Amino acid sequence: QVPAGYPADYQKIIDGAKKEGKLVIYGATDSKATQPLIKDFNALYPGITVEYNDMNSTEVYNRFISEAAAGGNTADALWSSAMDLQMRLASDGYALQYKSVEVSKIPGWAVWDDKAYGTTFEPAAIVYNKRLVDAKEVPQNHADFAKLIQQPKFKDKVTTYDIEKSGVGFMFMTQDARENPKFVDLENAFGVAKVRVQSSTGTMMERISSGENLIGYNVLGSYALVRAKADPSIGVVLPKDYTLIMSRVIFINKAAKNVNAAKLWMDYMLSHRGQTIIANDSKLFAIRQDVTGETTSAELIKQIGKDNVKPVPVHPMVLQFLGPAKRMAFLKQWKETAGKK
Amino acid sequence: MNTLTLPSTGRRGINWPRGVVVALAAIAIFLPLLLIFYQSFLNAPFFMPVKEFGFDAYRFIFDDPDFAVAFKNAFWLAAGLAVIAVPLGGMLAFLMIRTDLPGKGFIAPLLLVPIFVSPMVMGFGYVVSMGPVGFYSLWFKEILGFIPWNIYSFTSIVIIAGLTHVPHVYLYASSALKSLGSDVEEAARVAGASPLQVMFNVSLPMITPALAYAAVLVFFLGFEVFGLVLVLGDPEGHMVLATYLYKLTNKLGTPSYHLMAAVAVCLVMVTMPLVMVQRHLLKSANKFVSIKGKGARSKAMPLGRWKWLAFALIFGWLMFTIIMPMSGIVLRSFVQYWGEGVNLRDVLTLQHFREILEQPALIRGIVNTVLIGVIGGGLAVICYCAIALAMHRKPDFITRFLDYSVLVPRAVPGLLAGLSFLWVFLFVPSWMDGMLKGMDNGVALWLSEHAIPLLRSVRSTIFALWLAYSVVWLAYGMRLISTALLQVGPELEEAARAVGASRGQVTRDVTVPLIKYGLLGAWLMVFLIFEREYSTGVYLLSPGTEVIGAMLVSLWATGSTDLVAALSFINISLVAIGLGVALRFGVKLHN
Amino acid sequence: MTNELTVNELHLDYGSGASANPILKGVSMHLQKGEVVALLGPSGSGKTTLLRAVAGLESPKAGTIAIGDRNVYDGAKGFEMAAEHRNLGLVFQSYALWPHKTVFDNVAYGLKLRKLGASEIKDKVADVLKNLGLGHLAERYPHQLSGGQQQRVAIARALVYNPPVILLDEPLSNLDAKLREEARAFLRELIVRLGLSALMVTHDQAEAMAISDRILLLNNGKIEQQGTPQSMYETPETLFTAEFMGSNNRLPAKVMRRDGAQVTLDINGATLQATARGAGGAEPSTIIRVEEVKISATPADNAIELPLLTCMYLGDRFECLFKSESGAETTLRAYSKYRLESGRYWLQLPADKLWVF
Amino acid sequence: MTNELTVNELHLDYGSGASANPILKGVSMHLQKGEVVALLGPSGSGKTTLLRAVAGLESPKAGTIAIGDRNVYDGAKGFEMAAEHRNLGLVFQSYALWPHKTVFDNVAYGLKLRKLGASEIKDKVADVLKNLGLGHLAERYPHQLSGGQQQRVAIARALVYNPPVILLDEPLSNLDAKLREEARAFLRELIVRLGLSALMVTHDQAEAMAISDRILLLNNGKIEQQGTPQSMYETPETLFTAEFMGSNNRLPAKVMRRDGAQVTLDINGATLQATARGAGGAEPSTIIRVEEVKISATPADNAIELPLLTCMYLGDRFECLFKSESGAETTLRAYSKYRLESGRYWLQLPADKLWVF
Ligand SMILES: Nc1ncnc2c1ncn2[C@@H]1O[C@H](COP(=O)(O)OP(=O)(O)OP(=O)(O)O)[C@@H](O)[C@H]1O
Ligand SMILES: Nc1ncnc2c1ncn2[C@@H]1O[C@H](COP(=O)(O)OP(=O)(O)OP(=O)(O)O)[C@@H](O)[C@H]1O
Ligand SMILES: [Mg+2]
Ligand SMILES: [Mg+2]
Repeated sequence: QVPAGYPADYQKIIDGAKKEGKLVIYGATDSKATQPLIKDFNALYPGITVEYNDMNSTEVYNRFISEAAAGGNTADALWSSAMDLQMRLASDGYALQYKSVEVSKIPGWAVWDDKAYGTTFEPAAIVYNKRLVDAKEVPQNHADFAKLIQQPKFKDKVTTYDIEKSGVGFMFMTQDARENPKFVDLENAFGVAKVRVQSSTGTMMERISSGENLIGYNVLGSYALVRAKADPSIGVVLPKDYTLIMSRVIFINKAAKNVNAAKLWMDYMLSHRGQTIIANDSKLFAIRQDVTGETTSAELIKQIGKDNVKPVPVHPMVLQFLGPAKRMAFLKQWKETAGKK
Repeated sequence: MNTLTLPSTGRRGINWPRGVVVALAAIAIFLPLLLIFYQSFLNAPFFMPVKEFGFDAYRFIFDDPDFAVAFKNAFWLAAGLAVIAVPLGGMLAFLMIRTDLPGKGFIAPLLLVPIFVSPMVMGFGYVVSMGPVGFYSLWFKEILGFIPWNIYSFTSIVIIAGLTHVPHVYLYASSALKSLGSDVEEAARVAGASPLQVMFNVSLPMITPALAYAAVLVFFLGFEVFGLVLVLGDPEGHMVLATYLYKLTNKLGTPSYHLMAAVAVCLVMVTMPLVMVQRHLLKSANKFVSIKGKGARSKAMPLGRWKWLAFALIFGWLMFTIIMPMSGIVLRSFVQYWGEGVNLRDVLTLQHFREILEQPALIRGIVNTVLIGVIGGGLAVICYCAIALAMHRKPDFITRFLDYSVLVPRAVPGLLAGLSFLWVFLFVPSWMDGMLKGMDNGVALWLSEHAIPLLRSVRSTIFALWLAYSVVWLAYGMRLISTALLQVGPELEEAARAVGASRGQVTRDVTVPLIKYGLLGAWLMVFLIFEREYSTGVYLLSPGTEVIGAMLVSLWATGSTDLVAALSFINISLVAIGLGVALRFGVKLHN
Repeated sequence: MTNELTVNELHLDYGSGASANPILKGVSMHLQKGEVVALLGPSGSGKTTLLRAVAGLESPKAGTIAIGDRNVYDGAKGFEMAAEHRNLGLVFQSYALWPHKTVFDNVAYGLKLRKLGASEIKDKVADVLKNLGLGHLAERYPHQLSGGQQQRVAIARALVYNPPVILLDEPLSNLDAKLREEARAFLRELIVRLGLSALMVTHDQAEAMAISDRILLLNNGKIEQQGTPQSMYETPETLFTAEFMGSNNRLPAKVMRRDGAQVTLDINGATLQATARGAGGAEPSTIIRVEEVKISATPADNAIELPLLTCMYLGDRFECLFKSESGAETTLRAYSKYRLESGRYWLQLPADKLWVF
Repeated sequence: MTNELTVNELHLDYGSGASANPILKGVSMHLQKGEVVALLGPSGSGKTTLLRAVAGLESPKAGTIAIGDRNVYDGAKGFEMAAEHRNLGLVFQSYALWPHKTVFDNVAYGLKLRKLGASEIKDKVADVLKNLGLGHLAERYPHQLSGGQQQRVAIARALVYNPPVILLDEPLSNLDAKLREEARAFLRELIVRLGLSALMVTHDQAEAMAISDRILLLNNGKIEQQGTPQSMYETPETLFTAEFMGSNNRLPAKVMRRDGAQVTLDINGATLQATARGAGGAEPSTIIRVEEVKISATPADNAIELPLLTCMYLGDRFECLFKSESGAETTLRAYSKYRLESGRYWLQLPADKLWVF
């Protein structure tokens, strides 16, 4: 049962995967979001047990390189939101080169060298407390945001990622520095507001919801929207001038034991069927434009305009800032202007 | 009549069981530490083909101003924690064990709460209840017009850490007090000392050894405090060594093991002298503290007019360290959202519990946690018991060596300890494999065919997790058991030897049955600790072996604070029920 | 003379409710100024408990305790003074010295609590230590002292603040047999010299007799008899007292005739005269002190004839055991200055010392 | 007769290296079959240590120990047999009964270790328990027994496998004064009846004399003197032995003339004849046993005249204290059957009992 439109020799991969009967994935996406995907994958290809290891992105990295070096059992595929760490592994030669059958449906920036593929399209959003922030005050773009948070009301009540601790936060902020011509203003505004930094999305949103903080910057939109559904205190805006987009990167371990199953999984994730689940059940924003729904790239682009969407490319260039010297310089500058206490 | 002689065994000389126990313990303790030590002198992960030997890592961290800040903070945190927890723990023990304090019955089990609730959850509870918009804070704001505290300040963190570690000290102090004859205290009372004076002039000075041990232990735990600082330290950017390690990962883009290892080595180096100081204290203190006394007889000391003051103080402590944060957690688990301007009655929900029940992984996590606590805890107690017996009444080099060793693993932050255990499970088999490849005798072949795959597969079982937990908490568990062992009169064992029992038989037939209740108590305590532990296990978890501690962290990271609260609530309730049952069936809290 | 200590109808239970275990069952006693009273009794009779109740370390159920004219416990009013306010001196059997304090600090502690000036404390402590022959040991720690020295430190500690009454719980029982004899003479002399009133617990009747002006014999939570050592030893009112106060021979005698205090007995066929003592129970018991039995090689008055079994050497005398070959088993112990040759002897049992209870 | 136990030149230190503290300094002794030997000495003299070394619970430094003809320790060869293989019976001062086993199990344990059949064990245990009068207590736990019963269980446990030698460490010291006297007679009788060889530690010379065939007096890690109770008491060779074995008066005497064993003394102006004993040191000491002093109201031979200070009642006799008013302080204790009236008395000190060391 080769899916429609796949080449005929795809059956070989399916047969191989069936024989392997197992697939090990290390992922940084929580299992609640992954569960529907696995269920559907199993429905499509019964007989392949998917062993999904839920950890944080640093753990994915640490565990994988240690295991790879020891030559023991390790993951067949790695799927993580830490684009930089994923690209580092991929460009260090841990990734298998495999041209997905779905590659044509994925934007070019989301595929690198047929090794690493972006799977989601998650915006960096501004999140605010609906009870305590007036609808009129809600900023619609970066300049407004910078202006707003300098008001006394927001002193000590603005939050964002601690970019020294959070990889995602760091990545967004460096992209901001490139995309935003007035980044220095933004940094200064943070300094005026005495921004409170957090190491995870969860703490940020909890504090915004409770009113301890009023507004949060660069919060991962996918999580924020899910939360906003259940929590009427949470409001989410995507900045109209430009919105940064992050994509969860998947690649197959070059030394994978269950390489066929891994290929099958990757193709499935990028397929229309998989992307629909990602969008509608996992709420992680489908990257494929042919998937429709609330949490899809198509919908996002419709809202903000094609030109204002600024995806972080799945490309070793995200590693630019991984060079220790550059990284330290950026952190130092950030701390001196925005993070000063 | 003829003398009945023993069946001759002829075996004499080396004490094999002891040798095996000591060797295994030494391997379990030092193998991971050696890896860390080795790693700290490289400039890349030790398993990478390209690496250089050198002091880069040390140079880097010593140049890094953050390290200095983190180190200073960690030191103050640990010192402050000890300064708060040790006297309070000692006083609490005195009040609980020796006096007619009202409400002892319900205070005793409550005291255990901070031991089994993960500090991260605790911190979160404080945020919900006493944070800037916490409900106690808002309440105070209504009355006073301002909030009289700032839960995020470093001082608050130190105070909270100190107060939540009071029970650890309490455990040691109370078992020391129990084995101390009360006649010395009565002598002081008859001489005219009030209960307060008795406590400060007699009881506490006499249990100095136990307090010194507890002080060193909580100092170690102070260096290791992570969850609390993670939750409460972020908003104002307070950093300690454990969170600095976390930061290091991101600082250079990729995790930098050599830096983490260097930090860990620094920690071990700092704590080593401390262990020595404590050993010295113990030695000189032991000299003149004679724990004898007729024991049994003691009437609770009447506190008189101090009674209600003492009760109020303890109640205040319970309020602050248990009731306030716990009520925060409970509340959070039953509401959709909360905060300034929210009427809690409108947002009550059971949704979070429903969600948890829907997730098989979470349920499995609960089951696993209970299992690792109950079964793993039991096994750990057996191992601790074996080690304690290896040290029992053998004042020789090996005992001293073990005595120093057991504390060392606790000096390494849990996360790194977990990582080094992962390395052990990964690389030891592959090195052995490499070595065996060179030889081709039968034994080597058999080993590489059977033993090595076994070693490899161990890693992904819950055994790996258990081993890591057991080693990290070795000092804690050992002390519980050796206190029990101390109470076994040597002549009971000597009597058995005199009638012809070998060492092994003495241990089996006399020593172990006599510390039965001590072991049960230790089991309970180890259960509680394993229940909350997570950082050590992060790298050793795999699907099917998840535990609540780790799940809480990952839920926290993805923003499901509601689930964190609900899961904690379930976990705390389960443990509380289990505790209740255990206590009902006569397990003593401590010997 | 005034009573320094008065105990009235004291009742004390261990445990409460259904599991209550009565230990003291109505004990009354008093201690006069300058008097040394020994609390004597078998193990478990409640001696320590009574002492501790007086000190305030146990809570009685009913009765009263007064020290001088201060009421310190009154069961009816539910009043109980805390131990630290009773101002008594207490010496524990285990000494209970504070191991972390020097001898000086051990002794000085009670004075410090009474807020005396440093120089005054120094003088007083030096004084009492000198008095007890411990002057040169002030800087030592308890573990550096011998048992006898420790005991004296414990006494010094209890004396230093001049309590009206000093309570001692088997103060000598931790000492060597040899030391004990010296210590009891020393203790008696000290108490008398300092004019103290003392209540001392012991289970050794020889010690009690040697040291005290008056003995209270406790039996199972009640006072069995009290009086001077001599009256207790020589005119016991009960069998229990008679047996407890000395070494006795118990004889399987049949009462043949009673005539007031005069009793005629049949022992192993011999007819003897004896004296009735006490209230007289259903089953009369006949006893005589070992030292009252006189050994005679020739027939004697009021005597029974028995063969010698063995002689035990006691140093200053021999303890000889006589045992009948058959019939009701009669054994008799008697002291002799010399080792006796085996054979049959007449054991004379003076009628006024052969007691029937 | 064969030696059941032989100890030769045993040396033992506590600690090692610089901090080594010699406890036994060359002790030699033996124990013959069927003999009861008491190890007597003041506290800290090393009695327990010697016993424990024999049992194999302490490691000596040099010397030899043999049980029967098995060498169990040989310092020269570095051989040391483990305690469990020595096959001795050991009774601890604290009894050391295993609280988690019943009386039966406590006693049976040694047999179980010797792999006897269940029924055989049952018989043997029942037998020994009956022998010790514990038959009905087999199912009790130690804490349900009285002190005396516990002591007998401890003995039963040590006897049940018929060890060639049984070692007892102050087996009676935990008992009440009253009970102790009975127990020592029982113990002696039991050992003799079962034909055991026993080595028993005690610090009470009266107990040692009453119970043993031979006494070893230990002083500071060395054997001071050994012999039968009578020879130890009556012909001590050293001052230490003389003082330890009985109650003595020590007199401030000046030696005026020595003539072989005959010594002429000057005590407070009076001239007395005395006997020299032992090796004779630089500073002669003069002692006499309390019971050898004879009180006379009229002038007597070889006597000194002293005023009576006080009489202490001891029950069966009085202990009277005489003290000179002035000059060299002379105090003398003597026994009297009756309370003496105050006044001056002549205290007769028989020349053969007045010893000069
Ligand atoms: N804490 C307690 N709980 C219950 N019963 C007790 C307690 N302490 C003592 N007893 C009991 O009280 C009784 C009296 O004890 P107490 O110590 O007063 O006796 P004693 O005359 O001092 O004996 P000894 O000579 O052995 O010291 C004993 O039967 C003892 O078992
Ligand atoms: N474990 C030890 N370490 C160092 N010295 C010890 C130890 N045990 C005993 N000693 C010392 O050894 C000496 C002899 O002790 P031992 O117990 O043999 O005396 P003892 O004659 O049995 O006295 P007692 O009559 O008090 O039981 C004492 O001075 C004691 O202080
Ligand atoms: Mg008592
Ligand atoms: Mg001893």
